[in-house]
Amino acid sequence: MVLSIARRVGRSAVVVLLVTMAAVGLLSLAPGSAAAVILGENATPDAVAALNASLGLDLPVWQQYLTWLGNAVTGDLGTSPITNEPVVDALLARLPVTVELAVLALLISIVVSVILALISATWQDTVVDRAITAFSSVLLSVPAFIAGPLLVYFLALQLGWFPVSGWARIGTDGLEANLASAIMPAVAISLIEIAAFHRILRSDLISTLREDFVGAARAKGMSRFYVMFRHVLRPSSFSLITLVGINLGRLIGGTVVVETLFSLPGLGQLVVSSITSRDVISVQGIVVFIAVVYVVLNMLVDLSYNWLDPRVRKAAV
Amino acid sequence: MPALEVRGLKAFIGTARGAVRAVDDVSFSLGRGEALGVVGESGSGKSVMAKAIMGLLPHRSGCSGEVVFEGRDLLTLPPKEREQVWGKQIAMVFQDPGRSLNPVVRVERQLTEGMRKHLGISGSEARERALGLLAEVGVPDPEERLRNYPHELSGGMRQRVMIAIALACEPDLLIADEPTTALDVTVQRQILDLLRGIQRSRGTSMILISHDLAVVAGRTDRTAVMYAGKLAEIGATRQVFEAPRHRYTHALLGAAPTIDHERHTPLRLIPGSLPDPVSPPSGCRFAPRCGAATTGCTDPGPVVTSVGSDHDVACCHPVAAPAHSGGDLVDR
Amino acid sequence: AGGGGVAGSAAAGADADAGAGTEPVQGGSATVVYLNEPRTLDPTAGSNNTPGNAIVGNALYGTLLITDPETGEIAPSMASSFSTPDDGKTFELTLRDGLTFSDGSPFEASAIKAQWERHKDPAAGSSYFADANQVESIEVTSPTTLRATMATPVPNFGYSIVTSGLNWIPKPEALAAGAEAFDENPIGAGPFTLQEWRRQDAMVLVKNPAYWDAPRPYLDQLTVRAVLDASQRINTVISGGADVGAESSWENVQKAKDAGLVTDIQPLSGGNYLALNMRRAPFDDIRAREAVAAALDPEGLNVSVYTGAAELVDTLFAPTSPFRTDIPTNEPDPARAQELFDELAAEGKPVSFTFTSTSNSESRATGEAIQAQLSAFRNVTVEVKTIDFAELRTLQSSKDFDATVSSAAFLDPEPRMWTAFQGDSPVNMSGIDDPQLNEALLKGRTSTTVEDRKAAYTVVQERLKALHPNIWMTRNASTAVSGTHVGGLTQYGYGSLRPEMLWVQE
Amino acid sequence: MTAEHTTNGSVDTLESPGRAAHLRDGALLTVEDLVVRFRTEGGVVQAVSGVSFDVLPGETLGIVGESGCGKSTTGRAVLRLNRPAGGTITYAGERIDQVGDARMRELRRSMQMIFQDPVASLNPRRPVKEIVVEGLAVAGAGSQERAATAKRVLEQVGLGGERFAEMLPRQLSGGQAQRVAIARALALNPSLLICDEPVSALDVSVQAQTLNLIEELKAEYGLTVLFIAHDLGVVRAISDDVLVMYLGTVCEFGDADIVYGEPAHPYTRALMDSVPLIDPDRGFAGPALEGDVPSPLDPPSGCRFRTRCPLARERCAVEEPQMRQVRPDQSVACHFPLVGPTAPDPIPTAGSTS
Amino acid sequence: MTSVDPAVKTVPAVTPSAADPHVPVVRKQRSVLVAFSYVWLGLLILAAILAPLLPIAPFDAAAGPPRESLQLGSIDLLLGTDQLGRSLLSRIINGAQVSLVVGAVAGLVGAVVGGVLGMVAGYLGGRVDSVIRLLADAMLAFPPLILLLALAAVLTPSVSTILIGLSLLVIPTFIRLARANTLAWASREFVTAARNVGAGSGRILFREILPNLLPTLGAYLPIVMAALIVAEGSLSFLGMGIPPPTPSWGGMISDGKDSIGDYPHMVFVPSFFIFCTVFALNQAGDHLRRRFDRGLS
Ligand SMILES: Nc1ncnc2c1ncn2[C@@H]1O[C@H](COP(=O)(O)OP(=O)(O)OP(=O)(O)O)[C@@H](O)[C@H]1O
Ligand SMILES: Nc1ncnc2c1ncn2[C@@H]1O[C@H](COP(=O)(O)OP(=O)(O)OP(=O)(O)O)[C@@H](O)[C@H]1O
Ligand SMILES: [Mg+2]
Ligand SMILES: [Mg+2]
Ligand code: NI
Repeated sequence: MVLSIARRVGRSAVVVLLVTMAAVGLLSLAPGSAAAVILGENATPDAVAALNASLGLDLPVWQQYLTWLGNAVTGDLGTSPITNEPVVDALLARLPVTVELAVLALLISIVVSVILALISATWQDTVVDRAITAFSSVLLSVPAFIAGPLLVYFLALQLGWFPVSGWARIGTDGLEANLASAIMPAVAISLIEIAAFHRILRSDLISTLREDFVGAARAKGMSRFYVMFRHVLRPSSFSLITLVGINLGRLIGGTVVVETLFSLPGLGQLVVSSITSRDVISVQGIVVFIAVVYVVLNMLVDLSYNWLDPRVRKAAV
Repeated sequence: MPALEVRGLKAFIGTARGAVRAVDDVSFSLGRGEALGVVGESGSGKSVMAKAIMGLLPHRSGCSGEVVFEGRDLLTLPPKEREQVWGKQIAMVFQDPGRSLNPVVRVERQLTEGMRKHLGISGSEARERALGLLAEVGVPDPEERLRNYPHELSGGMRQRVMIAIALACEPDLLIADEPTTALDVTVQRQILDLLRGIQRSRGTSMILISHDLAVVAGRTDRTAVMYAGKLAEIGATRQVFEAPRHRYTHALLGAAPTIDHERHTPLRLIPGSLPDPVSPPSGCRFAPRCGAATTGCTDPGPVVTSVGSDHDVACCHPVAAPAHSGGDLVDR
Repeated sequence: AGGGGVAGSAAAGADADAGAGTEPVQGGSATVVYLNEPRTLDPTAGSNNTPGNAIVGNALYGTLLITDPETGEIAPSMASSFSTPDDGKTFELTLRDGLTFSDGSPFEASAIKAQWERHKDPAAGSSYFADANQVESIEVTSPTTLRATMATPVPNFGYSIVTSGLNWIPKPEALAAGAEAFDENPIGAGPFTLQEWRRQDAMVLVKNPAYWDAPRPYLDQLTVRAVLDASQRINTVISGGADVGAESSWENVQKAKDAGLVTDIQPLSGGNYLALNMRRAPFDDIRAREAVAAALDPEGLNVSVYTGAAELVDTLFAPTSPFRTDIPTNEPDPARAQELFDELAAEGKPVSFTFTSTSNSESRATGEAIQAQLSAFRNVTVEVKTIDFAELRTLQSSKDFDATVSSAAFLDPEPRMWTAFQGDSPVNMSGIDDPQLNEALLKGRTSTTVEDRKAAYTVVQERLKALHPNIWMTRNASTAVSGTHVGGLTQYGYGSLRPEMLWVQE
Repeated sequence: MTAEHTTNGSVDTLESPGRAAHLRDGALLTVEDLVVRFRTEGGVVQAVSGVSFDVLPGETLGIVGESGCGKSTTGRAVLRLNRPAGGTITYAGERIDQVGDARMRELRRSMQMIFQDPVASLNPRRPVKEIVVEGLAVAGAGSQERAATAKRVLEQVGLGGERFAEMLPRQLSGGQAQRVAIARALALNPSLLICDEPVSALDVSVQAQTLNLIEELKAEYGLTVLFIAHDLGVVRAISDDVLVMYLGTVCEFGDADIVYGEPAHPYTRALMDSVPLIDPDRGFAGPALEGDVPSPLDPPSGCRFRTRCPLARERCAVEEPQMRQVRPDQSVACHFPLVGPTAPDPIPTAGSTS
Repeated sequence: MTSVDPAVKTVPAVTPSAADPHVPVVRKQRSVLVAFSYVWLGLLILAAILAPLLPIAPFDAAAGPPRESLQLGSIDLLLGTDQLGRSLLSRIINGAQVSLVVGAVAGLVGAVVGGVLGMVAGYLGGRVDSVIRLLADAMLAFPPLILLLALAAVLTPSVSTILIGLSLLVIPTFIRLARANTLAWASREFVTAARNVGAGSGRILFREILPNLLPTLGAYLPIVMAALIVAEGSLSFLGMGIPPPTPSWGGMISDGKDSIGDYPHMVFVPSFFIFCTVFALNQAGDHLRRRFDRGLS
């Protein structure tokens, strides 16, 4: 057990290492440099070179990487040369927004998709099921950048229910304002997820419904809904959990479209601004962070299998 | 009054190719406390019949006829009332105990949920009863077992748990659909003995379904033989096995090697295979494989004929009855 | 008041349709949305214009000088006087008495010297290097006065200050504490002080009680937020999610007007233009430039990109400018254009160029519109290349482009016309270096009478028209919008919103 | 079935050291002390622990035992489809456990296997005519030769005609699929055929067809057959010798008639007794066995059957019984065999239905 | 018993009678949708290929006044015009080229590269598997946005850059899918059977396992393609899409999104096409899966 955990952690470390190397490699190929960004339009090549040297950006890429890595393992992700903000601070400031957004979006999509999938599976192949499936196809083709403006147009401009843009913090603005500012972005993200989740859960539910134990539970006289909830849902949720894990990982780094649209101070915006200003230090920090989150989430997903399926639990002992 | 009376039961299952005529016009009755064995090859419609009686047919299926249980036609019962019958009056034990227990729910819940619903008893009462039931079906260490998940039990234990679940609300009728197919012979033996014992001691009516003739032979009062969705023969177990009249039953008995079969001697064959269940032959469905078939077998086809005090057969050219078994053959 | 002898009566426009009432209300708070967040609060890196972070600079550091909203002339602010005794060779600046930084320390002329010298340092990366570099040396003559000696006489140097970061003076000692510490706690003498800056989210500013111009600022608190997406930005103001917005998009200005918001458009001359890079093919050939100029229809661009809401640069100077002449900037002539395209193609030099666009949607739309218009002609092809922010920053020094959108908008042609079209100017995008033009620009710069300057700029216009280094498109929409409950919507310079003037009615 | 429980006086003298007692010379296949382990997430499963048996050329050895006792694993180990962890396998004088991979690939062709689940052993996406001659294709036979062989072997198993050749496995019934599997084995002209529960998935009627087919082919080609099944009746119908296994170990090995007639191991006896009879009066031949099969992850010490054995004593828990011959053509691994000098009083066998 | 009277060997089938229970027919209606889907995709591909030959306005020049709504009459104005007065119909048809190419090529490249890697990993196991899984994990853990943004910064955005970026995103998914399926198939008895007749690894991998993998990957492909078409749109939104004037559906939506209140057709026309195509691809995927996996697995 200990060994297998150690192996997993080791693997994950290698994954994270590969990811950061790829990030450095990629960005080192991009034209422009942080120094040029700082010095701007009137920069002379000499000034750029001097600033690069003072930032340590004139060294070979691998050397920069190793230095960075050395600091990173001690928890020091460096300071952005562009904003002069420590990367860790920048990350921590953005994290709550992105996490709230991602979690809220996933909650919405899970709740909606589970309900829809239960309905679809229960009344499989009926008009209801077909209608829901068609609806999920519609959702699948509505990307966030179009869902966002639509939501804004109807819910914010026409109805005035939610603020058009901006982020309200729980601490200062209160939970209600916070949720109001998060709800439309979260919904915009969740639409596609709803479709994907519905799809996968529906087919798993249907195959679980064919299992003998479902018939056995019905034969005990348990009602349809009881059986759906108590007996069918849990064994059908493996693929869903996997998908949720992967998507949560991806959303942590990937809510940029709605963050831009709704001007939310999340990781996505930080990513965009860091990349467009060639802030390699910040990008590295974000990449490491997201990769670690991803890896950890995947481990959690694996752990959740244990909880979901006692058979796995036994095997792991 | 019989416990269960099935009249003209048809259960068709819709597939892309058309309706599978899985059970096609089956009638029989089952007395109180009686054990009926149902045998037949794989795909002959045994399970579908059991499910049709329960009302648990899969999606896209149709069912007609009558299933009269305790004076009520189960097929026309509203769903809510049917749920009251399930588990409480009719219980079912399925083929594969590994698959008919929910792998992610503890034994305790699976065992008590039915009791709590039907008997309206509290969790602790249900638990008490569950312990008693487990002891009754011969599960060692019931306390521990309640905490287990199904995969932590052996196959025989799982099947005992299934039986305990079926018995939980003291049903009047127990339908066991191939309850031992997935088990080893020695364990199968234990389960069969257990079922027979329960049926005897509690006076429960029972339908025991199996494709293995031998399983049914010693453990039922009456036996029905199904072929391609139709009832070929039904009668007292002894009569069916000792003096099979339907040509199919006869052939089936001949094809199974027994434990005292002479080695290296060829087995008797039934040529051909089961007909397509979507468009089975008209008349006698066994006719295409039957050596004695004549055109009369397909048109008008056989009718159910009584060949003994408790022995009906649907065959145009029944096998001659051995001298001692008696019963007249009325051939049409 | 005012620049020495300047007759820059770029008249004007407090055309802000009167907002709430007329009597300022004390107290309250307001939210302002603008286009771009600064990367740091060091004013050296700031941009004193609408698309930049004008409001943040004004709030934190105040204004040395402003322009009179009525006349467009340089007016005093923290500097009580700014004058040149010698037609622009030297300038004398006098600070008001008793000015203090927000930490209570006195605001002295030495701070101005220190800050202006930072702008002159290439390593500081100031966008206003060229503006600051006009000053050769600075001498602090007393705690409240200083004398700036110019490299060449620039009688209208005041306009360089009001349209640049030279207008914002931080406390030098605070800057010395390092960039990170300064961003936490920037110290200036402006109407507001920084309470909290949540990057890419909001900047919360609170009233500086020691501000010199009491009872301003009226507001107790000001929240400033960048909204990158243009339509979301105006939607935020329309829906009441923000009280005030800075706008640079004509389409949004139109939306704001339609929604009944208060708008204050800074009446600027010049505007956005398509810069054609004369340093290399195909636009090193005047016929190519002329052909494209004749082919493009600015009105069509306006309709495509701004739903027709934009003001076009019909002639270089705005109607309110004293320098206005009737020289049209564009005379579309499709037949002539085709003729030239064919001619060039026949010579084996077909016009084929790349339009370099930023990832900003208007810029891309402009590129596409140009492409669409030119696709109606034979022998001309346009590609659109999108570059990101980092590349844009280097583009201006590398000049690696064929055509791109640039801007020269101004109240007074000083200093923008010079920096945009003078042969030696480092930010001369098109690379034009025409002796006649240079001479006219110098004349416009050094002359002290309106008439002389007008004459000089008439020559400038004629040369530009003859040489086609650029194709003028739309005027800049340096605009402030606000809900009707907001008063005091005031801009100076090149669209620089003055937060101390704002007030809100309950 | 009572009086013949006589003893064979000289049991012990028949044992020869170094080699399991019951192994014979001249066998085509000899397996000695075979051990197979599987590493699973739950721990190491010793699926086969020290199994020895042999098959004489042209004869049929039936292997019986409860589900999970290691029958399939044994069969597969012979073909090295599962790598043995110990023991020797000698086929026609060659040590299969030691030959190289290339040689093994050749050898496999003369030792063919029919797998437990007929449908699963056919690639669902390849037509029958390709499946049956895959072995020839691997060996590099030309397309004409392959076509001819395919036609021949399919006819042999009663699936002649173009119709079947083009079919995909899912279009076949269970019996037909089993025939295709047999045809595939025949295409390589094997001398040893391992049949792993070839009929357990089939209906009685199809089962009879298949068993008859195997008998016919055996007679025609002189095949040696290893026949694995859990159905005692089926094994009886086809085997010369029979090997009874329990939880990875051999219980009993010997001539089928003798073993069926007078089982020496209590487990063999219990198996015989648990087979339901088609006789409505008898039900079962003997008393029921208590308990369930223990987990292979944690087998009992000593004799593995002792936890369910009605005759178990202390010795059974400490000492693992070795195979020994109790009489010619019958060997058993039991401390207290039912046959031989130590045999207990005959236990009753009749009437056990209630 | 063995001789069968030939007279009754072929027996007429039962005729349904009135007493038969009603069995809901397995709806053929679905296949109408499936047919529609294939027809739609076919027409779309055809239109995209034949775009230059069709009698429609060029996609890069104005065909009418800007922002015209849908109208009958002129074929070019049928779906209205965009902000530059370009015919939306023409842009939709030409945009289909880009959108379909992006979907198909990135999807296929991902499927082929990912499929082969996954298959090799799943079958060979051990070190090879370890390395490939590590690679796939790293690719999955790499924030996709950073990858695309960085690629856009390194290479100038163009169809091929976008193809590279999107393929990179798709590959690990297919590695996982192929690997998991290979593991499942490789443990099937028929693989053992093939080994038993002497087949080597290569043969088993490509003759035995691959044919079984193809339907799964093939069924998944349309869904991935649908996702890619939408993803290309998001790139356009972030300003990293296909450079103008080449139309792509995503880009068209992104162009129109700011005027959604005033000129909704500029968003809804391309959205409708994306929807229909995504829907059709999903239907096709489901249909393929049903077709190939019926009675299997
Ligand atoms: N869900 C279903 N969908 C389609 N056809 C079905 C379904 N269930 C059963 N059938 C068909 O109905 C017929 C009868 O099946 P049934 O399961 O009752 O046979 P059985 O006698 O129980 O066989 P076995 O001994 O294999 O359990 C078969 O032809 C089968 O293919
Ligand atoms: N590949 C494997 N990995 C792990 N354990 C295995 C594997 N194959 C078999 N086993 C285990 O080895 C033991 C013997 O299995 P085997 O398949 O040989 O039994 P069997 O006698 O053929 O049973 P059956 O009658 O069910 O076919 C069982 O406990 C089984 O769980
Ligand atoms: Mg069944
Ligand atoms: Mg086996
Ligand atoms: Ni005996």
